[in-house]
Amino acid sequence: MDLSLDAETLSFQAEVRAWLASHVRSLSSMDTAEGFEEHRAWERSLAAERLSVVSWPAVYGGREASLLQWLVFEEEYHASGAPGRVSQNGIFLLAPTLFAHGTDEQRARILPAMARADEVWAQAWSEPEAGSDLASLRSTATRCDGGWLLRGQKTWSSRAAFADRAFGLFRTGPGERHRGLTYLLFDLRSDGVTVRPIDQLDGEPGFAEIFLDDVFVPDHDVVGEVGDGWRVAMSTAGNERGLTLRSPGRFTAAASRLVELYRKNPDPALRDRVVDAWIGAQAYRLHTYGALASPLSGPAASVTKVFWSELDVALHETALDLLGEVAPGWRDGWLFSLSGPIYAGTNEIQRNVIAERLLGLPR
Amino acid sequence: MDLSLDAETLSFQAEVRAWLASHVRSLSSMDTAEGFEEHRAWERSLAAERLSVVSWPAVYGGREASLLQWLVFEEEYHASGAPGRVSQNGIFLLAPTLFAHGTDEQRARILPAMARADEVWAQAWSEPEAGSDLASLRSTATRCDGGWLLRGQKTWSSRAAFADRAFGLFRTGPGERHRGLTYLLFDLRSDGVTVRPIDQLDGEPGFAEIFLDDVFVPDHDVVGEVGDGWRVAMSTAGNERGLTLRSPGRFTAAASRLVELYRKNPDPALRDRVVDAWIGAQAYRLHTYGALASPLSGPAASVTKVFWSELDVALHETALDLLGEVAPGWRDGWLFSLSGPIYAGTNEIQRNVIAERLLGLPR
Amino acid sequence: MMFTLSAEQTDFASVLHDFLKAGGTDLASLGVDQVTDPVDLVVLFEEVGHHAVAGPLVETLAVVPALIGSSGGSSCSVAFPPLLPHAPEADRYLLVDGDTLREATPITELDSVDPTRRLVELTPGPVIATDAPTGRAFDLGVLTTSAQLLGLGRALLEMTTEHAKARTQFGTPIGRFQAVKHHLANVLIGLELARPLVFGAAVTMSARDVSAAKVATSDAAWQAARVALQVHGAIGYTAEHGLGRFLLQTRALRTAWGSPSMHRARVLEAL
Amino acid sequence: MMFTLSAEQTDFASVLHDFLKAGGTDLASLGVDQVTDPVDLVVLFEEVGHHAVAGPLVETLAVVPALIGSSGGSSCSVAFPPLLPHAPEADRYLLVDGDTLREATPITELDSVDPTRRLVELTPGPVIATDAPTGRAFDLGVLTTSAQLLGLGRALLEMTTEHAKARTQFGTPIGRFQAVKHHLANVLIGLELARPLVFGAAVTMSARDVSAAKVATSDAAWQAARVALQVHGAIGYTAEHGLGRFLLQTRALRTAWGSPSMHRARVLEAL
Repeated sequence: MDLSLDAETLSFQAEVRAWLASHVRSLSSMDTAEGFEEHRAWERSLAAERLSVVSWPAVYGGREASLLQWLVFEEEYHASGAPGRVSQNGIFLLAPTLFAHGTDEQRARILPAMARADEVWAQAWSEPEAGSDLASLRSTATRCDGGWLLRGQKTWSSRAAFADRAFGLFRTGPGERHRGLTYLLFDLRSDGVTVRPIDQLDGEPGFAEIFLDDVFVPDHDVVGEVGDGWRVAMSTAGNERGLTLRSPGRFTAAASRLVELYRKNPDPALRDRVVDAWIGAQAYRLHTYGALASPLSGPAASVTKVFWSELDVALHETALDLLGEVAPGWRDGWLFSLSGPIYAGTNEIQRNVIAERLLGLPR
Repeated sequence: MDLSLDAETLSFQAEVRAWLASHVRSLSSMDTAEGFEEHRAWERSLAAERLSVVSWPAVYGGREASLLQWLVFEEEYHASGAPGRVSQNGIFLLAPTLFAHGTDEQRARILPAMARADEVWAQAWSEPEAGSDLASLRSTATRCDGGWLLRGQKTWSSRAAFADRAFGLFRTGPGERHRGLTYLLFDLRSDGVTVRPIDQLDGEPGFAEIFLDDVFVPDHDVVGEVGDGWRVAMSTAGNERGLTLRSPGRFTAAASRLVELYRKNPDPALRDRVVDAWIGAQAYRLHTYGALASPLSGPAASVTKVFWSELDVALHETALDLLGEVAPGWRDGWLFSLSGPIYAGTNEIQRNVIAERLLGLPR
Repeated sequence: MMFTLSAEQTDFASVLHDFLKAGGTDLASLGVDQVTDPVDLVVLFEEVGHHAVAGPLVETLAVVPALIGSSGGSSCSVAFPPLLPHAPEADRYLLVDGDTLREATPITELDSVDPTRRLVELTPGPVIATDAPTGRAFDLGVLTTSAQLLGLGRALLEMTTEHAKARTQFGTPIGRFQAVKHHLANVLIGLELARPLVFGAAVTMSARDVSAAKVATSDAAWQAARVALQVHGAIGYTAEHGLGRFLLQTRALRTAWGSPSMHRARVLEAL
Repeated sequence: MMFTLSAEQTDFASVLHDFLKAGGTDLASLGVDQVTDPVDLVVLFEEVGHHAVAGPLVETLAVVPALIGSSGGSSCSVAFPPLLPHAPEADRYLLVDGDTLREATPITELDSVDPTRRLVELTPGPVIATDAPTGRAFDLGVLTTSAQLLGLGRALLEMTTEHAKARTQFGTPIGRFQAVKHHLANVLIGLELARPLVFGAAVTMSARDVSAAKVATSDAAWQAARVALQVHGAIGYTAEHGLGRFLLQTRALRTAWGSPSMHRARVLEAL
């Protein structure tokens, strides 16, 4: 066993650290129209250095960085206090699906624009009656000349208020639940699309409802086979739960901030919670290093999803308990942390998955 | 609202406190043959002062004390460090059943002997295949001349290793699960009874298996109607979960000991757990005072059962975390606390009861 | 010994509940400014919490009257630095320094965890009194905040239980899943055992008991809020759903009038 | 960067597991007294815990060899007062005082939480060395105890999972109940995330990382023990069932080689 970084990774780390140190600045909330464009511009500045998608092939705007280098990038990124990634749903949820199931044409058309944030993607998974139970989707795509017509309603679409395009599952054929679904991409500015922003607890429209009324999707925006959407989407779901969406660097950076906060507001009765947040972030970091040899997928990703989401809540709760009613700099992160045990499959569902698929308990 | 004690109760409290102060002494473990008889003698000394069953009618050996006075007695009893009650299964589980469902003859024959510990009772509820699922009992009672013949096996019978008599449910008729059960009393020294003590984690035989091979029970030892045993037993189960078996005085006394322990071994990181144990015991005490007007039963008793059993574990765990590997005076109580969330219906079952019967969630 | 509410107190709770449920806002019309007995104040503030009524009611109806006899009809607020350095927004401000009571003026608005509970820093003005009963006033603030938390927790449990019965996923009401049942059972247990501590504290008004009530209600109500959000899922995370108002108020009151940690220290000191 | 076990290390774990599972006791026959690399020691002690092997193995195989080069074939024990004032029973005793190492003799047996782990107080004897590497020896004790806790937790999870599949109540395996599933999932999560901390600490051997590993494994293994007892029910509470041995050893090791609280303090100090 060896935890040291090779020379190439050390040099990459130094480059990233230096670039971030001289470029990071504070932006308005990405859940406002103005802040969204500020974040798009930030993504473009990252892309100009080939830092927006470091692990992708060079042809799409990346550096073909190793997974280890990607982790190092994330640690540096979060430690620097750099802005949230407005392109994250595209980069972390859609792109892996395109790498696995897309065509060369789709990759060439979609990925470079995503890397430069020329197109920002929203997810369109949930529907009002299908939250944890994603297989009960009802929105449809009906065959038409040269493509498909979407009808129905999606909800809890993160970023949809200001994004350009979206991806989701639609019923295209007979069959119940997991059968007869197709993975489709659509333009949020197409005719027939109505986006209604939903204000979150923090008062900002972090997600939206999308109403679809005969929205045209050309054939080249079907991902994978028609009717095979469930299988195609599940690779994305694994990524959402697994390491890509919540890289350890986010938590090690937050834990360090918490330790600093504790030093300024020491309360011995809260010491253990502070230390446990740091230990938890470190555990997740090392666990991810251990997974580099054989990346997590499926039920193993459920283990980390429960862990990081509850770590995140505990960490932010501790900060608020240290600070009391006036918690500048922590409130937004705290509110966001509360959504962690819910989205990407509630932690209750994840625990079922762990018990049934990793421990073999009966369904 | 008023938390003050009336003059009569204050005088009773003073009498109990004074008597205990001059009589309490340390006994051997009641889970040894010798200690069992020491505890029987202690019960007799209590009975001589009419202090073994203060709330019972005078004719059976009690003082007709109010529920409030009983609570005060328990607080004094536990605060004094007096011995555990070897008669508790009879007093707290069987006696309420006899008051509710027994005949005058049964009460006159059984209760005074119980109050004086001339007869110490064991419970014989569980069977190897029926733990939480008590309705799946298999042991039978078959009609014979003048009574019944018991066959089968009981297990986890507390006190059975050294006790005189036992009570339990047996199948007497057709019907599945809750139907066709009868509540019967039997002599642990009858022909056909084999008692095999089971060593607990602490190395002492706190419970036993009872093998029954055509054990005769006369008709006068049927409690309630033949075939009505489930309903008869459930009143006892409520008592087991409710306040009678675990009076608040036990926890307020233990919490005070924990606070003393903390003052000798102060560790600021454990402060909150110490204070929470004290607050929890106080909450349970006040909750019980509030229930005096309308005693708890059924699902409301499930609320307190979960609460006191988890309080007890947390309290003893905190003591062990303060003391480390060498925990004189706390180890036995700690081991016993671990059984609390299991016996008298696991806390998982109790939470189902709370959700379904108090909150009305679907079964 | 009679540790249950009187018929009058139960009726008062019902009247308050019906009034607030029907959208009533002018609590003074119910004579709440005449309430001074601590047990009655607990009854009042449990319903205030039960309906997540916003505003400096603890200060106006419980604390300031204990300091100066009456709040005189306008909304009042008060700070007890260094423990409570800031105060919720109101028409009139007081500042406590030991046993000395002063008028005060707001200077800066602070970034509150609950946007409906605006907080200000105060600068001291003229002295009103030098021997004010500040200890009892502080404890009344803690006590009524505990009662409010109890009511908030109860409301959160009620709305979440209803949601769990109505919302179906995987073809069944989610309230049938054992995980949801156990979450809600835990909330009920926490609130049920916190409640007698609040009334017990109202009877004794000792620092120990008032602080114990605050600790228990802070934990029980916040557990109720966490479970409420988790069981509601994304819908509970929207500003449109009522849950958010209860959740944010609970989070703010958990550390208002002294953090759980401070109150645990106070309990230990008194043991 | 290669944060996985080598094939040799995986093989070593298998050999140990098969040997102990078959009832083997003479660990020396497998050459365990030659193991000095911290990662290899973790592999060894995870299996020691996995089979709840009793005796002063941490002291004999990891700590004393780090202090004096070899334990010379007999079982050894060591105390580090005031932090570790007593020592598990063995043939030979050492006592650490700063960098000074002494022989020692047992005087009193103490009342241990785990009866199979007999503890004694020591009285100092002749000085053996005045510049012993006591810091590293202590950290090796903490590290290998963490590894043992990880193995104990894994065994408890395994036996409880098997029990949940086999035991039926209410006409169904209890492992089908969501409450049981979630208990066991939580155990798995705790152990899975504690594990890399132990190996990470073996790589760096820093006080911070060793203490973090001890904190995480103490909590994860004890959670495994609590869930194991709760899911087994009364059967797990008997001396006859194997569970008790694992549970008591876990409870003892949780506070052995420094309590979780002490190790959290050490982590914070190093941050």
